[in-house]
Amino acid sequence: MSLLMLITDNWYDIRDLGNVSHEILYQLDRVLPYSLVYIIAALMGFVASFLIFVLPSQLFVGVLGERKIIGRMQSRYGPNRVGKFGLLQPIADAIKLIQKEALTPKAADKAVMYIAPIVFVAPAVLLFAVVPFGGHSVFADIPVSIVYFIAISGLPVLAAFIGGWSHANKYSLFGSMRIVAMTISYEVPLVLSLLSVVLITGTMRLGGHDGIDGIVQWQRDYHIWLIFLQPLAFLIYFFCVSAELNRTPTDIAEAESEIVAGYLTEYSGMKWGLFYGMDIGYALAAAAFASTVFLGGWSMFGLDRWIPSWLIIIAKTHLFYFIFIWTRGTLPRLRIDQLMTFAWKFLLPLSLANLLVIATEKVIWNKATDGNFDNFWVYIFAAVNILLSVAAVFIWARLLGYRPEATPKRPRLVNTASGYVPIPAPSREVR
Amino acid sequence: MNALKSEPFVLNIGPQHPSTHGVFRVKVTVDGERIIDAEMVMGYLHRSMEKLAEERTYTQNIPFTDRTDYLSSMSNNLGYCLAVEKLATIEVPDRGSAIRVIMAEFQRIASHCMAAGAFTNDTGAWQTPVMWAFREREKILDLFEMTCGARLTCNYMRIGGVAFDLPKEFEPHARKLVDTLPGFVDELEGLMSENEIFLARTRGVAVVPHELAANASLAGPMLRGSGIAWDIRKADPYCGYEKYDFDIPIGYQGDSFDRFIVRLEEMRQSVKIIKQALDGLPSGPHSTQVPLALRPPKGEAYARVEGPRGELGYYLVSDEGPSPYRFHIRPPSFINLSVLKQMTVGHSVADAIVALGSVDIVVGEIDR
Amino acid sequence: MPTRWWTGQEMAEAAERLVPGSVAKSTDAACYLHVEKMLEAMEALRVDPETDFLHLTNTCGVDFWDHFEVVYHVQSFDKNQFGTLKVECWERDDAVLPSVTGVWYGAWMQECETYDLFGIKFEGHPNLHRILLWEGFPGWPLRKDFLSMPGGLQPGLNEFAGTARRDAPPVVVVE
Amino acid sequence: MHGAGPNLAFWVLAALTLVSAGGVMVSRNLLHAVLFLIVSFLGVAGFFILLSAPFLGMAQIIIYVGAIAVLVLFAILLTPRAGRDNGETRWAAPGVLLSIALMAVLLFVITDTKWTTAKDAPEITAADLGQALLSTWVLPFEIASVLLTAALIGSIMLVRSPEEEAEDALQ
Amino acid sequence: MTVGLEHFLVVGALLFCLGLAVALSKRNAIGVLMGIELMLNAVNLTLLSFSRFQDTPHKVAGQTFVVFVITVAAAEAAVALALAVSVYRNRQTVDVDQLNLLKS
Repeated sequence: MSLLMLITDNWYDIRDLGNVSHEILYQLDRVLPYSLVYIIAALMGFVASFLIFVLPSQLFVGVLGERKIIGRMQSRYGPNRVGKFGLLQPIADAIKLIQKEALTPKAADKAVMYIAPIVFVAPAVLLFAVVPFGGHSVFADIPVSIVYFIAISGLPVLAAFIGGWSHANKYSLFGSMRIVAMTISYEVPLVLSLLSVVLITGTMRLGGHDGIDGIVQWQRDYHIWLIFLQPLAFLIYFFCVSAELNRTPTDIAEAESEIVAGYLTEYSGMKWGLFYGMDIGYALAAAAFASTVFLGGWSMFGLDRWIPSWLIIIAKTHLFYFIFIWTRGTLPRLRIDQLMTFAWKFLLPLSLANLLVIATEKVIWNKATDGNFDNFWVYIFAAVNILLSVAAVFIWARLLGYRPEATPKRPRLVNTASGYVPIPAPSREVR
Repeated sequence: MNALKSEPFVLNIGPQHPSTHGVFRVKVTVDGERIIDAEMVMGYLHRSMEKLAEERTYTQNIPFTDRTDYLSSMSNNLGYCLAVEKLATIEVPDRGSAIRVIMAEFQRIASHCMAAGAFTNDTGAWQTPVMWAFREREKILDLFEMTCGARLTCNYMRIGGVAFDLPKEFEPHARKLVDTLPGFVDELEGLMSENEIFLARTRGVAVVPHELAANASLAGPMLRGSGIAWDIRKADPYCGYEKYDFDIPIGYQGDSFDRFIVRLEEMRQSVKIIKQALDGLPSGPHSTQVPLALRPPKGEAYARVEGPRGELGYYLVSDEGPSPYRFHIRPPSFINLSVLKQMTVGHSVADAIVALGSVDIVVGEIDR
Repeated sequence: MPTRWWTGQEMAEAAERLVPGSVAKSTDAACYLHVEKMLEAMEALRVDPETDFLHLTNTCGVDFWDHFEVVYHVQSFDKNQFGTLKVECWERDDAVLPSVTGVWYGAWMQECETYDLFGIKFEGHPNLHRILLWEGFPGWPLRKDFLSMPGGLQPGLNEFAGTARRDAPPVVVVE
Repeated sequence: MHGAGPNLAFWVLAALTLVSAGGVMVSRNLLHAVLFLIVSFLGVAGFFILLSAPFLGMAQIIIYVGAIAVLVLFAILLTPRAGRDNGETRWAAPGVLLSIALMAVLLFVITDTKWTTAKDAPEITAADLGQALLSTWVLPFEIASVLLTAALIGSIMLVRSPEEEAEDALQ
Repeated sequence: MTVGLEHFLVVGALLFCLGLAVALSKRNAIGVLMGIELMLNAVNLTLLSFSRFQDTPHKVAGQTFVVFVITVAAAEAAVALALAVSVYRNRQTVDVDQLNLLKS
């Protein structure tokens, strides 16, 4: 224990990378003008988050890992030729994409077509600014980081839209229309589900540490992850985010089997590569955000005293990303009207109900503990919410007409060739 | 999306499109996402086989039949050979018939693997079911390669029997495969038929009522999906199918999901038939001797088999020449396509893809 | 119970019973219908409970140099029986037959194909067009005199392609 | 405003906002005009953050860029071809002259007035804003929500197609 | 030069005038709407700069006002765009010069 005290919060304490960067900036501030340190800090944060998180995750989990895992799911090997275990495959891909001729259709709106990938990339990088990798290692610790995240993650849809519109291809136009309609629809339950999180924690800051309010800090204080306290909000967030990210089962905007590649149809070379890479970037950002909000972020029930916090959040992010890969590898795609129905008739009422329940609980908590919040009530709420979520999902699905037993999943069998065999009327006597 | 009206415009699905399974094109006129008209354009792969066949002898025509429906060459061989045998009244030895049954049923499983996999791919299940199906199909193609040296265009059947007897490794391998295949069907069923999204995408989509199915000359899983119990193997047995015990799976309302489950069940039934055929495989010659320059008597013959896509018929007219006077194929997937417009109009583009996938087209057969 | 394959005489008997005067002749293989009464007879054969030929399996043309035959293979599911109908067309340059799409909808793709390859026009067909070949293809490939038809139809791909390029249809850009 | 960072940010944002607003004016293609408009919105959002109102800056991005601009794009796509040019009306010249006159007046007023400015920015958090909205300004807040509901229903009614109205009438 | 209130006010005024020019000169109804949005943004900017630089008894009044303006702008945009779409559907044009339905 004394050994731990020795390194706590000193610059060589690698459990929280914020310590070393604080130290560097502190030393720089003594010799350099403030504005220069300002810029250096920005660059440092960028480089650090890029080197530690974005680059390895994107290349080796996003590009290679996804292909490997999906390959295994599809009973094949996945890339294994370039380097040991195919480890150099992402780099080979990048080289190939850069060398490739970037075709531009004649009828395309060239300026817009060239701008779109850039507009697509910028927000993906910006999103990582507010993800806390530790108590002190947040690149931009702004007090409204949840709102920031929602705002910035709404931008790529514009890029996809103008990118798809710009090449005067009908498939792309279809993709563009679909992605806009879908994003507008799914933004609503997404924000509502995050609102319930904000309501219960009472802060819009993602990180926080001892002394500073934040969602991660709240989860540390009450020793519970928000996924247990608000399972419904988590589910809604997951569905919405996978819709906004264009992951299967909701990848209707680039539905390969229907509209070829949607808004990406005419993109080639590195312009396509930027879209592809940044799609993974967005998925990682969403996974990091989700693990911060719902899975306790860099905290791990006290284990974060021993394990470096950035390793915890990276592990959680990759776990979450694996779910994205898994759904992509197994699920078919929904149709657009089904998606819209799902958003407006299923997710939206449920998120409103969830908000209501959380608000009620907050009031009860306030009254019962007289402002001195304690753990006891949180665990009660968690139990109640889990039960309520399950009940709400099943009851609401039933009300909307979901009847799994009504669908025969095996054909009828007859032994002689005859004409039409009428469907027997359903007999109700069995009940 | 249907509420947002926009100008109707023409969308070309194909000829180069991931979901047309070849060079096939559907010109759909859409209003928003809704299809208001659909027109098929085909013929990109037309080779005029029927004309070519009039210049070649009866035996030389067998390789042509491989290349019509390249996913079920064994069934095509079989149908053509049956037609010639009917025209020239040639008897096939029992062993030859049994081998033909085994091969045709294996071919049906392979073809349905492809059909079911590609169909799930059309609904958006990204490659996983199709890869699983390909894995099983590969094993069957290995058996074909073991028997006749070719995997896709087998050219194995001959007039009067089959080209070669089965190699002695065939039977153990086939039995091993037959034991594992039902497990694969269960696996695919668990992955897809139990999947709510898949059900939502395919239930009630591309419905063909049974009246239309009968009137529009549909055949095979399309017909059976609509609830019509019709299978040539039962109705008009050839190659001794009357000896085998199997059932005809039929669907309920004729939507694309029904066609999918009918195909899955047919794979199980085929496995059943293969087991029986392997158990009762008679010994004896595998083929009768037929003169190379066969000159059947003047007349005509129409013979049909239950191919994977439906009734596969061969209509031959002979003028006592060494080559058929008229050689006509009844291509099941070509005729099954005639209801495509009824299946797609009024639905969305995504449903049109599902409808096209549920027909299970093979462009080589459509265009011939 | 295997399918009962009706001989031409049986078919002729049934057709004559249902629509008197519709049968031109009958052979062992098939029953030949009069062109004028063929639709009526086919409709009667389709709906009559005895015959019940509600499934048109196959349609194709055959060229016999001096005349065409169009073959209709029909079958019944409930009765499990199969019959062959034929119609002769003695006109070569302007071969016209009534379309049976009104009786069996399934004929429409096959009639398109027969038109495409034989040049037999089917009157009353909703959308008769060259389904496999392109519009403007010279000649009708499955006719026996195809190789001697005008249009330079010597074997070889160049001739075909060249002919097509000379009279390529105007390209309409659909918005 | 102290330090080089905020000053630099101000000039960059001013240039961005005004240039892209000019782009809205001059571009002939309506879609390009919308893209310029989006950049202008983003610049204004940057100004909000610069003026110590980060919450409003984010709200600006969400509402203007994420919702209004996308709506405009969608509306443009729904009014095909003919509705996509961004030409001037015949009242363009008087309109521009009027704006220039107004600009002159405003600039005169701004430069001529002696503004009393506070040194420090007031610390306003999102919580403060929420408190104010639900206590002091609760009546306008409710009216705004009613207005939003009315706008929602009104726009749904406006864009309904005749067929849908006929369907509803049948029920 | 330190940036002060005047600078923000000048930017707001310029933005407002540009928006006004767009709103007055564009033929397309959607173009007019874009001009109005620009003007509203300029107003918001001015309000916020006053709120930031002026001492007022109500600290949050300026920001609250901005919230309301944004709300109204969103509602207005939705209704206006719905109008544009519906006008296009009925009249096949969104040219404000040709929309003279009320002219007797």
